[in-house]
Amino acid sequence: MEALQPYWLSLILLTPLAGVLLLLLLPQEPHERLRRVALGASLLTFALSLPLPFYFDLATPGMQFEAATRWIAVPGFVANYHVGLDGLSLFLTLLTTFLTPLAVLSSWPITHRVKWFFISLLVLETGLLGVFLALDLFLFFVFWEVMLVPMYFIIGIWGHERRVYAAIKFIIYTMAGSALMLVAILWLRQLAGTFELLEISRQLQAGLLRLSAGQEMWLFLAFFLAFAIKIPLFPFHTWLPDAHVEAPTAGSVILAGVLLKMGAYGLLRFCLPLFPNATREFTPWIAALALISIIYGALVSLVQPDGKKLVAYSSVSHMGFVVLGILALNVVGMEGAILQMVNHGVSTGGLFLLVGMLYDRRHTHLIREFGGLATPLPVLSSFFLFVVLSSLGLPLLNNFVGEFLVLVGVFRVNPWQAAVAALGIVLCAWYLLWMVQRVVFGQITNENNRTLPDASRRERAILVAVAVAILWLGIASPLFTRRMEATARHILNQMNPPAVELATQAPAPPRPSQ
Amino acid sequence: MSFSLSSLLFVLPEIVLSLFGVAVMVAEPFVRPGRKQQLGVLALAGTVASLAAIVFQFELVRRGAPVAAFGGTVLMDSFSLFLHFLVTLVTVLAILASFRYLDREQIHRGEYYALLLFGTVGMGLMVGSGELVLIFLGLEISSISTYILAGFRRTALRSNEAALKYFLLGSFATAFFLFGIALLFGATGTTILTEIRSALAGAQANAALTWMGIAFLFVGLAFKVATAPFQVWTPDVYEGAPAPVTAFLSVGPKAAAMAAFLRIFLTALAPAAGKWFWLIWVSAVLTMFMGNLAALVQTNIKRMLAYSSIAHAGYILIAFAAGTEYGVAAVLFYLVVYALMKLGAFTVVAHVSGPGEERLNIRDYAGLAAREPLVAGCFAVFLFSLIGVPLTGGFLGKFYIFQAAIAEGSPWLLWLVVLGAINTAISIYYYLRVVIAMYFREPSAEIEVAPVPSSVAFVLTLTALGTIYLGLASPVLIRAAAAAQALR
Amino acid sequence: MVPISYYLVLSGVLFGLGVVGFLLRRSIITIFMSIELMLNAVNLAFVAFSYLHEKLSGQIFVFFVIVVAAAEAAVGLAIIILVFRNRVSLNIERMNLMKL
Amino acid sequence: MLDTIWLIPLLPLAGAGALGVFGRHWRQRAVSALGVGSVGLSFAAALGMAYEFFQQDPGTFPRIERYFHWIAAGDFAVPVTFYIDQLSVLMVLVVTGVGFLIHLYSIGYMAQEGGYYRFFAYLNLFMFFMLLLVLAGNYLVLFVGWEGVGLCSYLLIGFYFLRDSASAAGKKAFLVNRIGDFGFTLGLLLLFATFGTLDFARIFQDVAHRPTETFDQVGILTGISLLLLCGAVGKSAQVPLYVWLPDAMEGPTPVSALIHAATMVAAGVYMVARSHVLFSAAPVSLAVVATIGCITGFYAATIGLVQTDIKRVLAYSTVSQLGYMFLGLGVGAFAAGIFHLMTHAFFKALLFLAAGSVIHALQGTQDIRTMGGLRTKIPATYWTFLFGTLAIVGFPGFSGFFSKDEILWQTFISPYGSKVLWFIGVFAAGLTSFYMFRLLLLTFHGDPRHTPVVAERVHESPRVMTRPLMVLALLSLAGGWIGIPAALGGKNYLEDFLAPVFATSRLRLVAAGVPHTPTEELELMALAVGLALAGFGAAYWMYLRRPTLANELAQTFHGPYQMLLNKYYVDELYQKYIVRPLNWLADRILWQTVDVEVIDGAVNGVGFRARAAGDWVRHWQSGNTRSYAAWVVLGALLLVTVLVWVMR
Amino acid sequence: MSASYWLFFVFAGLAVLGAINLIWQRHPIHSALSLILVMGALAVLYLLLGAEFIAAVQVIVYAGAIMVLFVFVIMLLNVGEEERTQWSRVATYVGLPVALLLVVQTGYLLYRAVPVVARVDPNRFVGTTRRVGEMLFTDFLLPFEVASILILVALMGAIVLAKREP
Repeated sequence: MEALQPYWLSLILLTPLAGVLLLLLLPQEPHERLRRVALGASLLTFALSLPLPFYFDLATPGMQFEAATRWIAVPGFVANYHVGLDGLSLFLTLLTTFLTPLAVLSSWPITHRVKWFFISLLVLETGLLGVFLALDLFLFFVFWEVMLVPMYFIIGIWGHERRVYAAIKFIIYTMAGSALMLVAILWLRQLAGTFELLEISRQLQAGLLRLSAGQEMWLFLAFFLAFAIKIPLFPFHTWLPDAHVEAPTAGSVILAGVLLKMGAYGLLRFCLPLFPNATREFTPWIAALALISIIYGALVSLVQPDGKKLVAYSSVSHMGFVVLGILALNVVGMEGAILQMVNHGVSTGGLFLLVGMLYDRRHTHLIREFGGLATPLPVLSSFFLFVVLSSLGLPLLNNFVGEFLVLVGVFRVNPWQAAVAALGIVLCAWYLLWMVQRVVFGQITNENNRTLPDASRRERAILVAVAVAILWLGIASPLFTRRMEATARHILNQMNPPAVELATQAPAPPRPSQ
Repeated sequence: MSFSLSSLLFVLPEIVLSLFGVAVMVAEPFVRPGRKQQLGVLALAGTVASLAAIVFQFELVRRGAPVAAFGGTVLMDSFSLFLHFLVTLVTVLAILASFRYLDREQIHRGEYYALLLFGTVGMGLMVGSGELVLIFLGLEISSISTYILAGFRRTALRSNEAALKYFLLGSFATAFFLFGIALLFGATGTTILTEIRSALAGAQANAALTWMGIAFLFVGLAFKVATAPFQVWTPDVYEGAPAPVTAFLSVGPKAAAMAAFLRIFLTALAPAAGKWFWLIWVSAVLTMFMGNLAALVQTNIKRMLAYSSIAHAGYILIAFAAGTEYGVAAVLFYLVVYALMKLGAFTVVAHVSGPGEERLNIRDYAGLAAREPLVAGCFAVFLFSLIGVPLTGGFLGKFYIFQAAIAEGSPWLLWLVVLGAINTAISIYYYLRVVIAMYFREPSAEIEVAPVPSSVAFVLTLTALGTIYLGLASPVLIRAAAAAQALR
Repeated sequence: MVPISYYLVLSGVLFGLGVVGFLLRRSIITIFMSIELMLNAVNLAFVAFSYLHEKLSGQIFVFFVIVVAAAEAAVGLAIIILVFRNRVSLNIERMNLMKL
Repeated sequence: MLDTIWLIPLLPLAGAGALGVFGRHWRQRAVSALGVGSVGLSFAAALGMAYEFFQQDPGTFPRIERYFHWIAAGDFAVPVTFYIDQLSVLMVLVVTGVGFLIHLYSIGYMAQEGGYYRFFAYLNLFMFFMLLLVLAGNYLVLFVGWEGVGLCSYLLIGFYFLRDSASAAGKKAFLVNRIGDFGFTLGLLLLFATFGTLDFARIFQDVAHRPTETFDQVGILTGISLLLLCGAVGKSAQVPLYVWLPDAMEGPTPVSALIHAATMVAAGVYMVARSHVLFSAAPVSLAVVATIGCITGFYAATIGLVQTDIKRVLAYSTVSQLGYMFLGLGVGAFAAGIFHLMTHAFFKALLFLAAGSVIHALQGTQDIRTMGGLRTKIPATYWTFLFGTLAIVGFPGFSGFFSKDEILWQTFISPYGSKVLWFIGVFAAGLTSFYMFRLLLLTFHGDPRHTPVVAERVHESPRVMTRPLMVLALLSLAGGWIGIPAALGGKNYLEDFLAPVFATSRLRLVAAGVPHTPTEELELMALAVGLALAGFGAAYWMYLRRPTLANELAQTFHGPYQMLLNKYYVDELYQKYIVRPLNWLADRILWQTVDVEVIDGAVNGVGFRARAAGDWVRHWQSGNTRSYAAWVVLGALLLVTVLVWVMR
Repeated sequence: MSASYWLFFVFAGLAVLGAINLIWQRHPIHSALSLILVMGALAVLYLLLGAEFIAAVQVIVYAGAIMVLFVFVIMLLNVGEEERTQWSRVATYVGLPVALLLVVQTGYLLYRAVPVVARVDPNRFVGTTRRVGEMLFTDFLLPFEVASILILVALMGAIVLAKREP
């Protein structure tokens, strides 16, 4: 492993692409083979990512498993392929590799252009992983944008009735957001002279690079806008319900499970360490948006007639917690936020999987079409309830830990914010349980539901995986938080302005740059 | 100034092309109708030979040959060679893309190829000349060739109209261009760019004449490059011209004119850069917005792509406005990328439009992905590249342009980049409309599938792969950067 | 002695009249002639500047302009003939199949 | 046993896990064996623990068992710890003991129901969480149990999920609890922010040793205790969050017995008692506790007067009794509160189970208006029910008498109590007596009012059900004898036993106390018993002697009667002023207006505007060459003008 | 007022009048004739500026060849008076005022651009055919050759476009 370390992340990045290549070579039929290949590739990726937490050094605040090589080199424009992993990206990477096989498995019912579906999905996986692993701003942006394309196709081709509208809204919304981030990246590059993230933060730390207040503010805002749309924060969230509802199950799972995390990831990776002063300045406003998101998302979820949309809006609410935790700007809140990202990925991913399974049976998401499913579908219903309980923050299940840590972190900074956020938890229980009541319990109101088949083996495999993850995250959270600790502290340290004497210290170890 | 045979080497590509052009003309009567493709092959050979000649010139320059001949009017610098290569390559692809089209439209004639070759000669002169009159002549040759090519579908009213509008407005703009030359000549007493530069720098030149000259030159060049407010002709002409001609037109002459634009403004008019910077700035903004906004509402794909060409000219102007070596490199690189994707896109249009160019509505692309996966796939690549999605040349090109502008350091350029970014966002919508049609929609009616001709497939594959290749890693970028140094 | 500026003014006026003609007239052929008028104005300017700088190159340019004018005339008139044949009209305003 | 105390909660958890995952495929007997067995073992372990506990020197307690870290982030670390002291030992015994009996009873009661395995899985899970709650060594672990029992109550109330009312009631229970937990959560956060830890031991020490003033300047302790109280109010069904408990009767009767009477609702009482250090340091909170308790006790009793569903009457009596416990806690009589908690667990479990037996006998009838005369048909049930009733009304000698009396007496004498509170409490006791006897008389005495079909099939419950009833009846009688007040010449063993737990708080209270004489206590006691007897008399008069009187009274006082019958319309008020407005706000304003119209409208508006702009721009492209030329000329003129004039 | 003034003003006046007539007339043939007048007048002015060769070319090529071509085409197509459409408000209400402004401004600027002291003496600087020819075949050889390509293209284009389909 020692010897392999520099190549490990690249290997993880390339494995889905290898799957893509294999799929390309295969004929359109039979579907079963294509599915197995896709599943194999995604499982292999997952397997490859499993050693990461074990070989991850808890004490290192910086990047591990780093690998760097020159990519584009023109005078004045040097972009590197530079990947690395820290406590922040570690679990997001794992989350991605964990959810993708589930997404693949959940896509068995797809029969239309199967080959291209799985190709898109695997390309998407590489793109997402790249976003979390890239340490070069250029590389980051490339992954950030590129992953939109497969997602766009997934929504647009394999989605539901209003898929076209949803797809275009999704891509324009997010691309418009990142357009300004591109400008900011370039500007930052201009100021720092490099695209290397680590180099830029080193310069900032050492006082070699000083941003004026105005520069910092604009840079921050440009980055923030892109991230806020991805997260999504109120009022930039309206792409999300449409995209989620129209996307096929796998799309929703990845969208909610991983894609939304990119925004929060960006905040942590870029906004906080690079623009600490601007971050502090805008914290009250963003926290206000996060709070609005929490309450607003919850209230709007409450009245959704469409189950998938309900889950989508609940994501808005949950991601509000993540942002709030980040903005607490203390270790507890930040770890809570990171953990909550993972939790939300698993739980909401699970919910989308379940909603998707119901859709596979009835071809509708409308809550009123269901009712009394516990009778024909006991297993599915049990898992449904389980995942809902996890989502509404029952202790010993995953979401509770994240949310509570966030609350602890936030309370320290601003008790009122914590109070409002806690209100969101109450509402969360309301809308989720109400949905459960209408979907799972009661008499069967629609005769079509009486004869539905219970979870198949494939579906059980998916659900068991989700359930195990939920329990594990809920009970053994220190296994996760301990690996985030150094990184969280590091980010916060970076936020404290550089002392002048730091500048006189010996330069940091050489980084691949220029 | 004495004439030596060796100075002919400076115009070797032009000579080659002209000879082949003449050869095509001469051979025309001897080739039976239906086999005119042989003439195309001949022309292709000419362009390939010309490419070889350019490579040879590269080699010469590398070995230290002088870069100027004919009294500084013809240049063989890396800038010129880079663009020579580009415009010739464009011609190669345009010829290939035309084979089947001409058969299909029953307008297969040798003159078509000859005109393409001569047009390339003109463009070569534009990019390789250091003197205004020669540039003007090159411009005229390429313009006149394209006027004719635009009207090549003689029985099609739209084609006629395109030729007519192009011709009238083109000549109109040419007159302005000429007047500009005259005024600059009046101000400085010379038409050689380097001399103009020193005259302007030395401040012996008459200010009013200079400014008027610059203004009129700007009109002429901006017209050819199709930047606002002189872009008006573009959509009509692109729409009406035969699709492969549009492909050629939107790329070759535009690149050549842009090269001339750069060379004139950055070499001769560099001392006045502080002033014309604003012209470029405003023009860039107007161009981007007009192109993108108008493209939003188009239903005719050719016209939509025409507006998109305008918008892209605007992006190019961003780097131009930077005016640095870096900016020029960005322009050059972008021109290459742009050439590939635009050529590819119009080739797709030419192929899909069917006999008589009947199917030009975006709706006609519904279900194309299922009917013709290769064509649709390539088109998607071009469209994504036109948007500027990473891993395509379009992204890297735009990135490079934006970076060049920001690297210049002026806040105005930063704003320009911001506007460019906003425009990129606007543009997503209309490009993706086509993708939606191709991939997300089912065809409204049964359309018989014409097999993709091998030449078209070749062009598409080449341009698509090229587009992606340019987005991955790019020696072309380095070449462009090197070429840009020639202007300083 | 006539000041050179008079010639230049004349050139400018003629050029402008050409522009006006282009804008005013509907007949393609007249419009084309307006363009020729503009070219002539340019020629005058060239000759005048040639005299001003006492450089013969200005006159050479005029020669090339005339060549270009001739070439344009040939092509332009061919296009006009083509258009007229297909549409039996020379009104520029009717040539609006393509718009918006 | 103390070292392996983790076994006590873990056994039921294992049972729950096994039943939940595999139970579906097992036979009923295996399910009962595992479900009851796990709790039985747990009870045995608890007994073992208690034995060991008494062997050891009380000074070594509280003893804290530490296990793994459950949460650790930054300086926020929560290990799983168990806190063993007199209070938790007592609670564990009560919970496992009563729980075991109810499990046993359920074998018979649930035998015919579907989802048998599910029921036992839930019950076992509930035991786990409840034990976790009472054993927890810090507030967060307590919160786990706290929420866990909430979950189980949700699951169990909604056990008959085919009934919409059942699942709605389950949801309501969970949500109302959540509202309380909202406060509780904030209380935890404030606790952590104040003390930097959530450990009982450290917090209590800190409060005990730090001068109160350091907190009270900002009323932090008051804040903390009030927030914690929110949770307790929710869990223990106090005003205004009691609304879930009556609805919770939708669940199977053993569930009502176990969680909505004996254990879970006591969690709030337990928590307040556990946090006595905090509460006693915040007199305002104590006063609030007492007031809420008193109001609840009275308020619920009034509603109980007119209810006709046997379980609902019991439910309101539960709320009312919980009010007494809160009253006790609120006046600083923590031990008394716990005492009542324990006796209440016995007699209320008994009452519910007996009621279950009645329902069982009548094939599901719950309306007491259609009962009557069951005394002879199901004697075992009758006698045990009678024991329970006597206990709850505070008949001298029965357990309820001692505990309730202790509370009332403490209310009377405590510096935190008052005569008013005492009076209301006593009055409520009278009401209790009335409605309990009403219940008893209507159910078992008089003429049978049920339909002949039902009458034919009335039968006594199987032994597996009646035996637990008998055990509980015994406990209801004798359970109070460990706390006979000194005034009656007894010795309050329980108070002495719990004394070390509440030592710190007692110091504070006794210091402020006023001495009273035992005779006074006896007088008051007599008054209370008298009121209880009056209640009995009234019930006897109204329901046996003059059966029409009740209806006449209802006619005469139609308004108040309806109000009571409809539980003061509180549910309707919540529905009308909170739920529906919120729904309306979310639906009409937030979703349909803000989301769809405003934000999406703006987004689409940008798109629309861009297209409109495009439409405008394209109109410059009129297709007319002359216009094009005009643009060119305009451009040229502007260029020249700008270059020559503007930028000179 | 010397003769050169007279000559200048007379022919300049003719040129301007011709130009105005060119744009005034509705029938293309009148315009063509006016244009010939302008060209002729300009030829004289070229002579005044000492551009002999150009003056000759102007008459021979321009007036002689090109304009004949125009007239020929007008006759060939039998073009009548132009149609009186008024579809471009932009051209009328924006274009024309702007064009007039352009005339005024350009005239003014050009007038101011060259000092009035620079006056024309036809004998001082003469572009004789010989000198022009020499220059054309030395310094401007390349453009000259290039011009041939231009002509070739134009020829070919004219044929391609105008010839009737076989």
